[in-house]
Amino acid sequence: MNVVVDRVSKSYGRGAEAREVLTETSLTVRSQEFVSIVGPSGCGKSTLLMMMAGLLRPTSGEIRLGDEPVTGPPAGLSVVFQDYSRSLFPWMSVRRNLTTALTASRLGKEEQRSRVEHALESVGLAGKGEMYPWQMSGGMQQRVAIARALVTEPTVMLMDEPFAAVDAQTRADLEDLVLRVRHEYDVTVAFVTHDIDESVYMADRIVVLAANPGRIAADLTVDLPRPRDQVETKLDARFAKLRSEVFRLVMRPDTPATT
Amino acid sequence: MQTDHAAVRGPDRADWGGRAGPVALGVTGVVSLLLLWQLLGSLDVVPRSSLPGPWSVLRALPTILGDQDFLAGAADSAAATAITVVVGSLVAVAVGLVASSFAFLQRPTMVVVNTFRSVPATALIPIGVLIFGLGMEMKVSIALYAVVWPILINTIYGVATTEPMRRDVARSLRWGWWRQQALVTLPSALPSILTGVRVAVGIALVVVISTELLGARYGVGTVLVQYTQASRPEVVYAGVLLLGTAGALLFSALVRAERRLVRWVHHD
Amino acid sequence: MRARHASPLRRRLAVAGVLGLGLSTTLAACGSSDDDAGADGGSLRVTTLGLCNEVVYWAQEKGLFADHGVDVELVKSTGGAAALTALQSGDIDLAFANPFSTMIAIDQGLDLKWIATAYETTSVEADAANAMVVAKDAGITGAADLNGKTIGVNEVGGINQIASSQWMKLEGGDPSTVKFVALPFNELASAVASGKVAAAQVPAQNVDPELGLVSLGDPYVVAGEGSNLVFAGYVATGKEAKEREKDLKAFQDALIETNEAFNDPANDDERFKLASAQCKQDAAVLKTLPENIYEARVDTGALERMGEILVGQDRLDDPPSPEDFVPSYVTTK
Amino acid sequence: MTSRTTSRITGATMRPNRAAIALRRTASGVGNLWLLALVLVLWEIYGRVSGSLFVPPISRILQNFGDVWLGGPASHLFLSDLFWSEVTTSLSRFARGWGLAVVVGIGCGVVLGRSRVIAQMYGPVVRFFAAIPNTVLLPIAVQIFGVASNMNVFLIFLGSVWVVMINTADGVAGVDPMWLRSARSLRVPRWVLYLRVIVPAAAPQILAGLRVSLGIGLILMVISELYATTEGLGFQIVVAQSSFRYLDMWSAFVLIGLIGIVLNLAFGRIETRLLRWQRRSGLDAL
Repeated sequence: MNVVVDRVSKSYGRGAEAREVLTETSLTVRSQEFVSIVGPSGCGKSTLLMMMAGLLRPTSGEIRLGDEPVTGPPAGLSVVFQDYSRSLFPWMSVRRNLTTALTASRLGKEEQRSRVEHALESVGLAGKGEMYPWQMSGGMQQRVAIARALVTEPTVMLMDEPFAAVDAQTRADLEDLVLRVRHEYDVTVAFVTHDIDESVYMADRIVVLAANPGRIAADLTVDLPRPRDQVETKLDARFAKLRSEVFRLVMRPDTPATT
Repeated sequence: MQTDHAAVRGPDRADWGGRAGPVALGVTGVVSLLLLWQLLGSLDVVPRSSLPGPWSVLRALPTILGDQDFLAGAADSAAATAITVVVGSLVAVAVGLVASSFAFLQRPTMVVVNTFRSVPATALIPIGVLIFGLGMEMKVSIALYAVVWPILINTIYGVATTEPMRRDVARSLRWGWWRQQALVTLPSALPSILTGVRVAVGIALVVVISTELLGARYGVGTVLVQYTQASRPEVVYAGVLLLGTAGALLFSALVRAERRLVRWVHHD
Repeated sequence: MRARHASPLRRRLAVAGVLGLGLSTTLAACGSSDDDAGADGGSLRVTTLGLCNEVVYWAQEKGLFADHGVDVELVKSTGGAAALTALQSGDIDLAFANPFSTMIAIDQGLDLKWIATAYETTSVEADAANAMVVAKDAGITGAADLNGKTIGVNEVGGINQIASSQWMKLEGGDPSTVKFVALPFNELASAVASGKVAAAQVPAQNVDPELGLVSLGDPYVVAGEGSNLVFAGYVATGKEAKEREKDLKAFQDALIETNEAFNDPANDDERFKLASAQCKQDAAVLKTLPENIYEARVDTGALERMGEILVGQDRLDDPPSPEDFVPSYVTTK
Repeated sequence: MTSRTTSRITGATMRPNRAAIALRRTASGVGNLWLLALVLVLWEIYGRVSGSLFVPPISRILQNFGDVWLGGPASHLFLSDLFWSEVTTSLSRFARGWGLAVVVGIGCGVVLGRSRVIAQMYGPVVRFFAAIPNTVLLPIAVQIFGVASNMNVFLIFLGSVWVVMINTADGVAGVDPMWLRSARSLRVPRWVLYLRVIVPAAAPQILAGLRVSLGIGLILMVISELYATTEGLGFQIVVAQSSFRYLDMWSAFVLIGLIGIVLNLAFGRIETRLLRWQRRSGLDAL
């Protein structure tokens, strides 16, 4: 299912104090696609994602999931937040965290159980359902967050700088994990990150935002082959070229392309 | 996103009551309660002799406000409360800092605290009268007994939750005990201590008035007992009304002062 | 703890130290300014209950204490038991209390002396100042009907409960089957009227026919068995009674003189006006209220009989003999 | 701080011998009693030296405590008949009053914490009631409930409900909005949002309020029995006072203290269990 962002603006505050974070932005994330959204801090990339999730209202414009306008968190769409310690519910076991995500779906007990087991297995946490988030490392907790997003079998998954808080090693593991489950669950992904390597490595397409006010600076297609590999892909010349192009767009959007 | 968080998160704690806010809403709340009170009277749930209607109580306000005994008593009760809170805070914070900065004292102190705080202060009034008589000393000592525990617990709690890294910084700077207490431990524990003090002010007020109802020589409570004995409940409730209002205002003032004092906490 | 006061304070500090973990340090700060007047001379601190008809107000107002050479300071207290307890702290010198509680306290080892009487109860039903009230339509006509019921009094184990028990016993009821419950004075009558309690011992003016209440009689008249009983008076510790003989004697003499004035109807207007200011009650209302007998001289015979009542109710093994707890210099009847 | 690491290890990897843990706990528990013992010894010395009738040495109080409250048959757990009649009466009043306060306090507190409008309407009223000494409401309570247990239950309820309400409202208003956002994105039904997210997230502060209210409830359990009742612990204290039996009075205090300790311990256990997700350092013992 496509996610359509149609001339969306967002500002905070009112009257003279109003501050525009995002201006007249349009973007379509096509079904099954993996789109990275990058940009300098303050460019409104997280705001854009939260609006796509139905958690923030655009000041003007419209967001649609398929043909339906998004007015609140829509069914078939799930979000992985940046800060797992504040998005997972620490008072619930891992299993409880996942079943809570299913309360809206009205599934039978048995169906719920098998969905939870499947999701846990997909993120490599089979058998860890009785643990509590606080008993786990950061990487494991973010896996739980991903499993919780997958358990509803969404068509669209939005990820908001999901790996910002984990170490480099874990980060690489999680990146590959996301690429794998994306296929397993046939899910469309919009992925906000401030890490340029990551945006290139993961995506089919990169949307670069510029700041003050936030707007789309460029929309690049990633023509790297799949499946991707942390070592091989990053050695590819096209990776290096894309990487420096994105870097230039993010850091110095006003200088012309070198090649 | 960051700014968005701040906007949602910033003002929360205690905000539900702290701000004077739209006064109209507050007035609506109070009025709706007065109506309920009136209704309670009209339905004869409680006889007038025990709970007079709101109007007769409001009419009795000038009587009690014009009563020199009441005003003097109020001053006396307020003084007792103030002394209790100040002295209690100083003692409890000092004891709390010492008790929690030496590992061998920490748990034993909590055992003592938990043992003694379980005995309700107001039950000790007769003992207080035995030892201290009917004056200010008795009121203050009983109220102190009630007030010390919450402040002490909050101090120990606050010290225990001090970020260990800050203490390491102090240690690496080779600060002495006093300096470490003054510059690291106390500021870290301050929010928790202030919460304890706020709770203590409420407890002190209630306990002081209880000692007056059950024995003491002067004070608001003593005057209320006299009006009770004279079978003038509307005056008694006018007094209660004033007490509750004073308490509520005090609470709001404390919340505001507290927020100002520990403003830095939110920027942690 | 730098206070270097007289010994009572130091004793208090020690206690406080035990009670509350260094609470003691604080007492130096809130320390006593008013309590060391102590044994030799100084003003005599006397408790009052803030009742309308307390004679001490008149004596103070008219300067009768000063005339007799004693300086009296009136101190409010909220109950007789609290006053007796406060005596022990040295915070007051004379407690306004009732003889039953005093005798029980003496039995428990407190050293107390009866210095002067304030009121006696009457032996004539027509003059009754107290009443045992019941609801008119409750079908209770005598003490026996109250067996197994709940009776309201102002204080558990206080003088009114003891008198009520005695009344029941003498009127053919069985007080051991009764539950006594304490309620504030002003709530007692309405508690009977609304059926919360079956009966209550109240001041006679509370027998309000509009509430549907009737009196079964004055328990004190019955308990006195033809004589007056002592209702309330002034109590000092044994130590004070010995050391301040002159002041205490003067105090009683001043009360005796006051009672002469009180018993003279010519003074009524003035006395009710004064009382009204003291107890926050209307003077016009006060005039209509039945009163106890004003008597400052001590009726040792009555005290003896009251001791016997306590023994009869198993509250004492041996009644204290009046010679022991009424000092020899006190004027008796 | 140590307990944090142990619980983490036990939870995640290994389960050490339970008996050994229990033994170590008991040992450290006894080790923590020395300060209390010191205080009691000082009391004993004071009581003996002063020879005061009013502050008897602790040994005499304990002896009297044994006489009055213990000494029953084994089938009664060695507790006296008086204990069973008075303490069960008082505790059942406490349980009903406090239980009601917990339910109503949390319920209303959640509403106050979630709705700004209601908070502004009734916040001041709540604080007004929290500031009134409950003893002055006794006459009303007697008029409504009569001379019966319900009167005590009502006073205990009224005394403890406000703290619960204020703390709950505070806690609910301060719930990390990320959790709420997270729950919203999961499209959880309203009851799940309240029961499984908001209340547990506010639990630390709610429980702090419950702990304070537990103390207040105990105080009111005693105070409400000083008047208008014919049984219960408070009533026993009044009887002891009016007949100047100071030893009885002190041993009643000891009993109330013990009840307080037991209730606080039990509450502490429940609290640690409910809050084990919240990693606090070194606070388990508090």
